[in-house]
Amino acid sequence: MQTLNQALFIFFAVLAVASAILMVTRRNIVHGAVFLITTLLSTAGIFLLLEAEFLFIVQVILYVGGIMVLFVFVIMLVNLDVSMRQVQFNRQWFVAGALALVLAAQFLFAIWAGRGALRLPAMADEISPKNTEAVADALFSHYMLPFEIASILLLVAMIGAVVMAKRRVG
Amino acid sequence: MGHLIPPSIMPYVLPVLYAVVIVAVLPLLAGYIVLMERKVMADMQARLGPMRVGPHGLLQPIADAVKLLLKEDIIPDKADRLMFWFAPLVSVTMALLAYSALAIGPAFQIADLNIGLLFILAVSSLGIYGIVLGGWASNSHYSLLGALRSAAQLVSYETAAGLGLISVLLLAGSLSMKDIVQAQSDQGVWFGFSVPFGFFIYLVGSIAETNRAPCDLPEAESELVAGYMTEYSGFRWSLYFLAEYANMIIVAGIATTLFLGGWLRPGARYHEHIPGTGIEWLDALPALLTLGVALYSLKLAPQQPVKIQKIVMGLVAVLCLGIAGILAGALFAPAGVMQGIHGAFWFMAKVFAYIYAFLWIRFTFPRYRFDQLMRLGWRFLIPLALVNVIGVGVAIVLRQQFAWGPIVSLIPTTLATLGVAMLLAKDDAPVSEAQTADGE
Amino acid sequence: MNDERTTKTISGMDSVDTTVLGADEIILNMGPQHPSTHGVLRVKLKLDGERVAGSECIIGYLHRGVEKIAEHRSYQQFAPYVDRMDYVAAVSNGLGYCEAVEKLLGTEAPPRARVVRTILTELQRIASHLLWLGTHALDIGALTPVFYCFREREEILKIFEKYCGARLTTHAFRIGGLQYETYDGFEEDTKRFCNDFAHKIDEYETLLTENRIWVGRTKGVGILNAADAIALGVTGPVLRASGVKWDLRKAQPYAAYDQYEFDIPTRETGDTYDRYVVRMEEMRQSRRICLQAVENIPTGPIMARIGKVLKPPPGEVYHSIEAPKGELGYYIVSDGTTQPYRVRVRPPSFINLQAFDKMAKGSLIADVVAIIGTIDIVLGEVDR
Amino acid sequence: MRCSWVNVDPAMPSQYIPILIYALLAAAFPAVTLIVFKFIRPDMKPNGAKLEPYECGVPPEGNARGRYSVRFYMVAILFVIFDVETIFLFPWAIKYGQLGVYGLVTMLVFLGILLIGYVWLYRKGALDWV
Repeated sequence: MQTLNQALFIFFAVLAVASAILMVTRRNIVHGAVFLITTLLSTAGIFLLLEAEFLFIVQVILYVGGIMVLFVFVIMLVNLDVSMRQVQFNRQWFVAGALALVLAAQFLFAIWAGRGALRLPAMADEISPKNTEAVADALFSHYMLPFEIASILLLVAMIGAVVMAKRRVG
Repeated sequence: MGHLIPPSIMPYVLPVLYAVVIVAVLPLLAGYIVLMERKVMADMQARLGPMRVGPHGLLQPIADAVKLLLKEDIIPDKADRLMFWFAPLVSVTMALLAYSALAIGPAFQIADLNIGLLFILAVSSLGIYGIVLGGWASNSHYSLLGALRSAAQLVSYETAAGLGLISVLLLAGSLSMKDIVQAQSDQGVWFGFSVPFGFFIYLVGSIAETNRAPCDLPEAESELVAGYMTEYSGFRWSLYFLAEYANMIIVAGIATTLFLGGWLRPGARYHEHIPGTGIEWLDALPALLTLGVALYSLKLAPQQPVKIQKIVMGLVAVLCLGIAGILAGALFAPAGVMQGIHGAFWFMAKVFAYIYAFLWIRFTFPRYRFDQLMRLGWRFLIPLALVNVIGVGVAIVLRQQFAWGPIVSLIPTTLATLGVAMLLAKDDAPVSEAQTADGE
Repeated sequence: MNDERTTKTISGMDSVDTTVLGADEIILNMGPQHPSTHGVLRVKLKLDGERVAGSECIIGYLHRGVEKIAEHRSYQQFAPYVDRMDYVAAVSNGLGYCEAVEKLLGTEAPPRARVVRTILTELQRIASHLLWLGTHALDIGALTPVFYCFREREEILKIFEKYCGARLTTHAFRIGGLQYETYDGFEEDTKRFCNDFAHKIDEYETLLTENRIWVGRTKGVGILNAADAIALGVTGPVLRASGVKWDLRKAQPYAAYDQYEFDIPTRETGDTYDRYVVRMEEMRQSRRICLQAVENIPTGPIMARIGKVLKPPPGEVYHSIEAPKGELGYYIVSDGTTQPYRVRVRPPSFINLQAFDKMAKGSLIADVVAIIGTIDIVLGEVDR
Repeated sequence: MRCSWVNVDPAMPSQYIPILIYALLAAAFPAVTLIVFKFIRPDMKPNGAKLEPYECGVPPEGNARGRYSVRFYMVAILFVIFDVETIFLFPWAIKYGQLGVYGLVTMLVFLGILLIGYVWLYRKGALDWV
């Protein structure tokens, strides 16, 4: 079983990274969106390997089933032909590349410097099989306030979205 | 046989077997639901429906399948070939994948997930990409308009239907399909009766989610020709069709599990035995019903016009007789086997009843207009669902605090929700131009 | 496909310039090959989202030059051609043509012929309205009424078949009267149909009239006010739904209509729902006329005394009747020969279609379908 | 076998293994049928007008892609918000029996805040399609 899990982890990881790269390199923005969906689904698969069932399903429902639908709608609202004809990499690509390299170096350094902290405590042998209930327990005990604040955040998002879209319509 | 399979793989053998059976049987089932639809439609419209292929059109689905498989395969010139190929596959795969958590009776389930219901909802909601990408790939006005409509409709009603389901989860306390049915068994009432508004919201939501009339706007043939499927033909088209019917069975399955007691037998408290045996009357009912169908087909067989049709009708009778035999045999089998087989029977019976309701609605009502449909979703169903959830929550607290009976506590809630529903329906009148301008 | 040159445009009062598009606008062609344009009408829609910003009806895909053909046929020979204009109301077309020629000849059909003509024409009106109801409901997504409507229409067609042998393009009447005497049992058949039909029409109304979705789809859709309707020359149920009480059967009685009692239903708003209600009521009134007429068919000859060769005196005539879809007029010029010099048809669908742009502007795509249905066009008649 | 550098033990819950197999089957069934029948069905080479997008028998005007109503975007964004809300409701719902009054109050506050937003949307006319 362990080998299978290992294999699955590698499969999802490679799929996630590969489709992420394909996502940014595709000229066709709809193809890009499809690859982004693949990335998100692979990430969901990794959540599942970590026995985070609820998180897995949240990833699928919210990111793949919700936010990506929004993305696709936006893609269909813009005129694709124009963006297809635009030059994909503009002249500042080398500046961007250099910056990306610097960033990568920083990340690597940070990981190397703090590698001791990455040793997470070993997981308990018995993980509660009722993952959703565990989330609920946490949500309604320790994280009550953030939970309520989330609703305010959603309210703000709702109002913001409508105000912006209405301006666009008007 | 047992020693051939390593013990570590043993628990997976049965689920994988079901998986194979579902993939093999589902397309056939979808075909026969189409036949059922055509026959029901014909009956309601004072005509006969398919009668030529096989006795009473019984072989029509097979003829259709062969035709569709062999039809010319057209990909329009301007289409995005990759996406055009990929999109119907997404639709079908997601529709099929949703079956993995569905419990068809206590024994037939690929996997009993803790998040079973959410898994089904999540996977079936991904089918939207098949539609949107297919419509986009076709590069036709009708297709894209249909696809966008479809996506907007699906997401709107997904929210409403999801909120409708929450009221059941409050009562059941689990997302596992098996536990939800078990909860109905324990509480002695189907949740459809405890939370009628949850059921109503889900019924409307599921009609819209499966693009059935009166909410079949994405493929409204009188406006958008065939919506997102306009450019599809032959086998690719039939894949979409398969996905649509598979989704119908899925939503019927969810509704059956959550609101209609899943595989539970109706009249669970009725225990009258057939004299002289330990068999209850209602347990004998499935076998008797199928026996009746078998005898009826046997009676019809000699009346068929052609010899081959006589034979086919006879085979149908034999098939029904076989099923009746299995159902009858199950009565004398150990309790587990008996529940498995009869559970599957009752589950399928309820699923078909639900689908029949779909068809009935389809042939009775005209089609909504898109803005009306969206208004129904956003301005009627969603607020109603929220009120319903809160109402059920209050009812449960009341029950816990004052030890009221499960039904008693839900009656005031249901009445309150009914009031809200009427209030919302009253407000559902079209908004005048002046009001819209005011809102800007 | 250079149909811009070969087809005519009859957009409404202000036609759309489809070459200039706003940022969110697209052009969508509905038709000529579309499930709900009732034939080969092509509607070019300028859409803002799903809203119709402008529309243009492009016709001519079924043009057969009927009016031109008339110039090379004798008066009798041309009669079957008119059946093929509004092919779902062939009897009415024939009535209009025969009466126009009779007027040109200065003769009149005998009373018996006139009553039989009235009965058949009213039956035809019911049949035409039934076809309209079925297809209109189908366009709006109600799948079932169409079969019920066809079931009843079948009864009418059976009466036609028994009477003259044809069901659709009947050529039932002749110039000067009737060729065939009514068959035995004609009265009984008509009475039986009319009696049954009373319940059937209630049946359709249960399915539609108070249905929330139906009302939602039709009320307030495609409004045409009385002033616009008159300005555009709209006639028939479409006009009456806008509140104008104008019916040629009352205004300038022809055939035997002056002998019977019937009402002209009108409505106020002039939306799709009103047109539906008006037509439903018209079917009831037609039934009423049929019942009155069939009770008392006068005896006597069925053919006026006109020669075998028709040579109307030089001159011109315009005669119009209230066809199921509106005013059907024939303008015939005779030069004294056996063939008309010129025949001009005023087809109701063609004129009514002009109001389409007015009705459709600002509505949604789905409404376009309802509006095309509610005008009740037959492309055979629009294009001729 | 453990991942060497992070002390995490990947272990997919065992119920998902049949689902994985089923997913492969479900994806393979249409794909395989599609490919197999490509060879079985009579080989026809559609050409000409058959390959045009359908626009009722006339050549379509303009590209079909792009330029659609911004209201679709509104629906999608509202959907995302309500979807998040629904997802929060799921764990609440299944735990509700144990939470009792506390759970009800928590959720009333949560839903109350959102209902304010909903009422605002309702009155603003943002929920109307046109």
